[in-house]
Amino acid sequence: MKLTSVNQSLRRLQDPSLIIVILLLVIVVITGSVLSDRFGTMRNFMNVLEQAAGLGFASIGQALVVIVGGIDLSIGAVVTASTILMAAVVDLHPALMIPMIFGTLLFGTMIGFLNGYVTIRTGVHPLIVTLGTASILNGAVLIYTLQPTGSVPYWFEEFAYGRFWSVPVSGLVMLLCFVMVWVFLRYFETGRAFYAVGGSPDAAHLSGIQCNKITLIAYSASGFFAALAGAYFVSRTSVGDPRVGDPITLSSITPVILGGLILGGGKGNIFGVLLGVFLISLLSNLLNYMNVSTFIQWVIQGLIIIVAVSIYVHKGRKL
Amino acid sequence: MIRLEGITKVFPGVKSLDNVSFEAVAGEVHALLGENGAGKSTLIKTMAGAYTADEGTIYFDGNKRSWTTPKESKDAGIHIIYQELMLFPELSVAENIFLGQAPRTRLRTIDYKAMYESANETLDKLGHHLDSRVLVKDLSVADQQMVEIAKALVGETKLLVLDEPTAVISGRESELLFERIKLLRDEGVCIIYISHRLEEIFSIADRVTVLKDGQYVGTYDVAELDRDRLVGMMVGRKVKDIFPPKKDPPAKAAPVLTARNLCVSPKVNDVSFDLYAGEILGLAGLVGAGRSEVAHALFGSISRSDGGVTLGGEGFDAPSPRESIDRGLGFLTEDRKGEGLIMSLDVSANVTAPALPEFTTSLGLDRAHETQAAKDEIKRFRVAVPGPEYGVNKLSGGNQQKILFGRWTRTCRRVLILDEPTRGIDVGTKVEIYEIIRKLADEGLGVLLISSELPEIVGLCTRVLVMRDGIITGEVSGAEINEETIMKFATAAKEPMVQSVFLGEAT
Amino acid sequence: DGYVGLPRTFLWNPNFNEVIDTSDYGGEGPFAIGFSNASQGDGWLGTFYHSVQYGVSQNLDKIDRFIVTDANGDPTKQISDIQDLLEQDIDLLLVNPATADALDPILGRTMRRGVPVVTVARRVESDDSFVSFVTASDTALARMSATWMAEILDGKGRIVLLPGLAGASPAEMRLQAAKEVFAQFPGIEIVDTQYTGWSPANGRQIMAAIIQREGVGNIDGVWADSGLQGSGSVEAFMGAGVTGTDIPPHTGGDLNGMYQLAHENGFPFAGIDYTPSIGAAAVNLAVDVLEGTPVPQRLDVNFQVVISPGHETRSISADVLLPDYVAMDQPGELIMGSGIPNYDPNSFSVDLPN
Amino acid sequence: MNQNIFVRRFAVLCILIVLISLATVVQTSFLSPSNIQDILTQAAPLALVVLGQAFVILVRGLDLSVASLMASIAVMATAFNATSNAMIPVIFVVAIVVSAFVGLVNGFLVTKRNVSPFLATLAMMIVLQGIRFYYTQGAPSGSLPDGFRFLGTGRIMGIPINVLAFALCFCILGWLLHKSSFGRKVYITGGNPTAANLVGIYADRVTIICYVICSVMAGIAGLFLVGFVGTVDNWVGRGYELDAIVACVIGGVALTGGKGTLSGAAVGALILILIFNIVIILGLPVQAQLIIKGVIIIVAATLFSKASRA
Ligand SMILES: Nc1ncnc2c1ncn2[C@@H]1O[C@H](COP(=O)(O)OP(=O)(O)OP(=O)(O)O)[C@@H](O)[C@H]1O
Ligand SMILES: Nc1ncnc2c1ncn2[C@@H]1O[C@H](COP(=O)(O)OP(=O)(O)OP(=O)(O)O)[C@@H](O)[C@H]1O
Ligand SMILES: [Mg+2]
Ligand SMILES: [Mg+2]
Repeated sequence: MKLTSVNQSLRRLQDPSLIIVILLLVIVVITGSVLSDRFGTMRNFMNVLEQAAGLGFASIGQALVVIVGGIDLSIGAVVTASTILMAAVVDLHPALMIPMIFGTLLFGTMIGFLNGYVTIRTGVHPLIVTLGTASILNGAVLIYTLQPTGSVPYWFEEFAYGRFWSVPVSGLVMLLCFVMVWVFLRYFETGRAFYAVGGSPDAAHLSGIQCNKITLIAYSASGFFAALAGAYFVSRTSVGDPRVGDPITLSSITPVILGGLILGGGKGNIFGVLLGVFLISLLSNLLNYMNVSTFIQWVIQGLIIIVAVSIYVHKGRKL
Repeated sequence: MIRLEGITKVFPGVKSLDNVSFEAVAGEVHALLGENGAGKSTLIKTMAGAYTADEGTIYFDGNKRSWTTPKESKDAGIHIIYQELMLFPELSVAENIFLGQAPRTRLRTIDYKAMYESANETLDKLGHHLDSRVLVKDLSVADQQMVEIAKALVGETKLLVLDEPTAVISGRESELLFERIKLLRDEGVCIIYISHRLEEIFSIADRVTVLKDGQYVGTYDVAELDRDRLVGMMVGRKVKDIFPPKKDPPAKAAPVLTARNLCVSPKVNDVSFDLYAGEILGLAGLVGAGRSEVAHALFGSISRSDGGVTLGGEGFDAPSPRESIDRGLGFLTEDRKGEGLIMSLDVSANVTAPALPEFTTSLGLDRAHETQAAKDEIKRFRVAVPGPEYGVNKLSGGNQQKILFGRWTRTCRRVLILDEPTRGIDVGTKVEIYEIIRKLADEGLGVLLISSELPEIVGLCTRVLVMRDGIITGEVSGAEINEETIMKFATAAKEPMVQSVFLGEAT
Repeated sequence: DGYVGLPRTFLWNPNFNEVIDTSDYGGEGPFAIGFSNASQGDGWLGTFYHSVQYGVSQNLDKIDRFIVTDANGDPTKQISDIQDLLEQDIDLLLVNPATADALDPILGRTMRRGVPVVTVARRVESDDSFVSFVTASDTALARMSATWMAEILDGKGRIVLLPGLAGASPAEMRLQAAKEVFAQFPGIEIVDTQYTGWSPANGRQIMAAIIQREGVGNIDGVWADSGLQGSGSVEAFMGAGVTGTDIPPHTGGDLNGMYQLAHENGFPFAGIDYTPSIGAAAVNLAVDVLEGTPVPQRLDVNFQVVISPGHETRSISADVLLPDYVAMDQPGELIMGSGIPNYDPNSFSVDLPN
Repeated sequence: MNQNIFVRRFAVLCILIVLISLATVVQTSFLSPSNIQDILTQAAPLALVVLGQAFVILVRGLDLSVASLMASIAVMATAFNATSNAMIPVIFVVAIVVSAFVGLVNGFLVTKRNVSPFLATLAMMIVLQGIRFYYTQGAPSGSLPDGFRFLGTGRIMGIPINVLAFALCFCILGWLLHKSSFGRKVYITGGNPTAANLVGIYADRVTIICYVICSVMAGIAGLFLVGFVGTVDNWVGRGYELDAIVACVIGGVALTGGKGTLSGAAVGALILILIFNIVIILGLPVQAQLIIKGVIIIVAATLFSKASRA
């Protein structure tokens, strides 16, 4: 077992894209610590961990879909819809807080399942399918309410702001999710099948893997984690917000790519995605410390994507 | 064990199985024989539920089955080694071998330790030692084929099908594979074995079923057969009727194409030869020998790492495909769908693709001219197609291939490279194509013919180069050209044998 | 010139505006102020930010650190921004909330941490989430422009409402206030209400579509809560071939372009700027808080009522007449009421603490 | 070319006809010349972007940076602070050059660096956005020559100028794609890049040119949109990137490359604008268009994927 895991980790390190993201992380941390005495503190890193949770949840889902060779552009819409659903219902019946947490997660999972189902049935490119779903969801939400609405009990804020021995609860939950997904992908047949399906659907099919089942699981999971992100945002803002999800869709892709997954699927380690999430969050945190305008932040983020992805040239261009 | 009755499978353009019945029993090695495109793979894919037959029924273990997915047949105990590698490059060797049936720990998680160990054992049994932890993408094609085979040896298998497992391996490895197969047979496993190498059939098969152009020819005990009858049944006519009479090239003409120490790292080393106008030069070898790379390197579609090439006497180094085409080189590629045709376009667009400049006027493309050109080729090669506006994706393999011939003969003035020109084509069309090739040579083209079908090489070529692992291991010409000699070189030891022909110029 | 009396809302607001004792926050300068800006996404916000910087530059002796973050409209990022600001031990948090509700929790926590919060332009729900709220009163602004619209139409006509960014509290408050007013005039029929995101582009597209539907002559007035989309609406009418005084009465200030259109065409027009100068006012109030000077829980900043000549109504008279206010020589994108002496957004720069 | 494309054209037209008849039922004056003019005027800028996007999608690509580019070009135009209309040609030239460069970079990343189009153009989108906002500090404040207003809203013989501009581009690009040998190269490259290289077509070159075309069209569209809107803001054309892709898909240009026509894409753009108008006409809240749009995307795409399978 030891030998194996050593060997595994070695192989993981051979993956150039992982080296890149780790390198970038180191650079960010070092520059930060040099430029600001407050950046390098545990307190701050704990804050970043807390702030990263939302993006983290969304990226896990995105990663799972990307591994099976798809892409999910409905994540933002699901996040939004979840916040509205949760906050609106709980506002009317505060007693339903706990059930609604599960209700929301179920809702997200169902939307994801729908995405997967349509993709399989129609053979339409997932990019289009999920774009359609997103459009429909957003439309429905915005017709229901244009402004932030609803509320949740005060104690629910603890999910976003609470600390467990100075470690943010939300951050812990995120890390837990990453670990669970990693174990799933690495130690369960179904998890390995994700890579098979993403790597070569035809071969997977002929090898007796139920590609449709795997695809459905992936998209459902994506929906689930989007809803989880939604719950996080509700507890962070205490309202349902009809726009909160908009930036998430695209920003959920960045960490996935930085983490060494490739659009087209079949490859990548979920921990790479975690590193990607940290990189993005630390970067924005650092630039806040350096009092750099968001506009520069955009430029830097874009450049990082280009650099990271084009340093690691992979075979076969895919959408 | 398995019985198929009246199976018919139609693909757009081809009827690849026509009312075929087939039966194999437990404890036998049953060979499935037929030319390229005879329908062997289709038949087994139907067995596996990868294709659903248009007509006919499948019986497995005595009861009627109608699989809709490969999973069902797999669960029932059918394991198939497909012709194309079914491997996942990003997963380790062990993970590929045990995909879907990995050893579990008490927690139902994958037990990697156990998996790696038993994977190594399985490979050792095949006499093929490699670390089962490495990723499959880092393996050579031959190693990948061994992994593919190893998959068959794990888990419960009642029916084992091997579709051309030895195409990329040879010698010792095949021997060990055959031992395994015999063991399994004695354990009562039913084995269906597909190969183009007749000697293999004779060495391990008990019975053989022959398919021809998707039709069932017959099932025989190997004991009561000899080689010629077998070939006769596969091909359906006498060999001499298939191939046009050979002609030697016009004597002592200067070579139209010369290659010296051509290298493509890492797959091709020091390939040197001359090609004369009017001759058909064969390039034989096992799949993976590097022949396609040679062809690509000559054509300029992959870059040469070393070596000098001349075309029509002038230097021809580092050309682009465009330049090659302009200088009269044509290259009909191995993979019709992947590298040759543009499936989304119609016949005329496919024919004129390399010669667009010729059809471009100041007003843009001259459609009338294009259509005319396409019509000519259709007539010339007797392509069965309604018209130039017809989509190539709806043509049969043979007609698609003719379209490609049409494409290249229009532009090609000096040398035509043909990589597996008859793959997956019915025998009738094959004969036509052989005549076409002959005719092109007679018209003064130098033809370089790459083929894995030895009969083809033997029947057409006046001279044959044999490759193995990226080097030329031998040249045979005239009377020496026969399958045995060629196979000897094709599976020969690595070091190049002295090639008297080139000693003069090469050094 | 213009109106210099007490802020109208202060005069009219029936509720008492309690004075907050800030002595617990009071201390010795110089101070560190963190400014969490919602966004600089449109012209108004850009000028508003300039006004904030102007305010800081006026207090250089008292402010030695001034840290800015910009959430580009994303409340969740703004929460993170605020956390990052707090980590840099600021003495006071000045915030322009992206949305009213979403920031309540984090601002509450900030206050409980002992860091005073001053919200500007938008307030948040609960009173104990901030010390003071600086505004130019959306309610008053909308009530006056709506009243003018109703009266210029003699209380009857078919009008279109073009509110700003759906969900943004200023837009919602103004819309609500306007509706209250129009409810007083049974003759006024609201044909359609469409949010415009304070974008000239949307304003124009939406209005063009509505004109198509209603037919050119059948719209008697357009109430826009800002000239940003108001100008788009006027453009739509001109695009449909309606020009000059044929253009129905419009409202909406802020954008010089709107004033220019109104001045050139001469249609009845009432413009009220939601003055970006609240930025500077907020900074000054923040300094007061830090010095322990008592501050009102709600600080109203004056605005000017600008009306085209001859179009004053019974209850709404002009503080300034359009010709005296419009800056014809300035670009249309200029935002009015910055309160910065001879303001030019391009060349604007002030020296700030590091 | 082959009957798949017929099926496509037919499907698109069906959707178009349904929408138009729906609109005319609700509002009889819908097909009045003036109304048609208005709709075309609104559709023109998006349609311009769609023309370019179609080229990229035909070569198996995708360009998410177009909207960001439109806004950036618009802002750049104001940076001249030009007042005389004489500057307009200059502005156009500069805009085209800059856009072309952006397209070049996109194309380079996609072909030479093998970055997936989605990412390359996504990154480009973010970078442009950052530069733009940094330059304007959030609030663009230059001014444009009045001539732009005329370009955006003016008419020649009753025909809106930007519609004329679209017609012109449509003819040029239509000739390029459907009549010239370059167009054929586009279809070959999109249909089978490997084969393209093997028949002596420089697939990478073709692809890069397509990205350049796309960006240039976006730049031009940006200028016309500014002219149409009257004032520049940093989000001019926001959302056009996805709308353009959606229009192409609705119009039958397959994301898998090599299939579809320019006219189809243009119709797709028209359909999107119609959805917007119809929602207003029906007196529905603007948001409702999102729902309709979503449904139509999936339905249309499904039609085509069925069609292309048959
Ligand atoms: N998926 C497919 N679509 C269309 N035609 C097909 C398909 N698969 C096989 N064919 C056609 O069916 C015929 C039989 O193909 P098949 O692969 O079964 O031949 P084979 O006997 O396996 O030949 P080989 O010895 O080269 O493997 C060929 O003409 C081939 O072109
Ligand atoms: N058995 C195989 N399965 C899948 N791919 C293969 C196999 N053998 C070779 N290839 C790949 O197909 C291409 C052509 O094979 P290569 O040129 O190496 O040998 P070759 O002598 O051309 O074999 P072929 O008989 O296919 O022409 C190469 O990219 C090689 O990696
Ligand atoms: Mg086969
Ligand atoms: Mg080959």
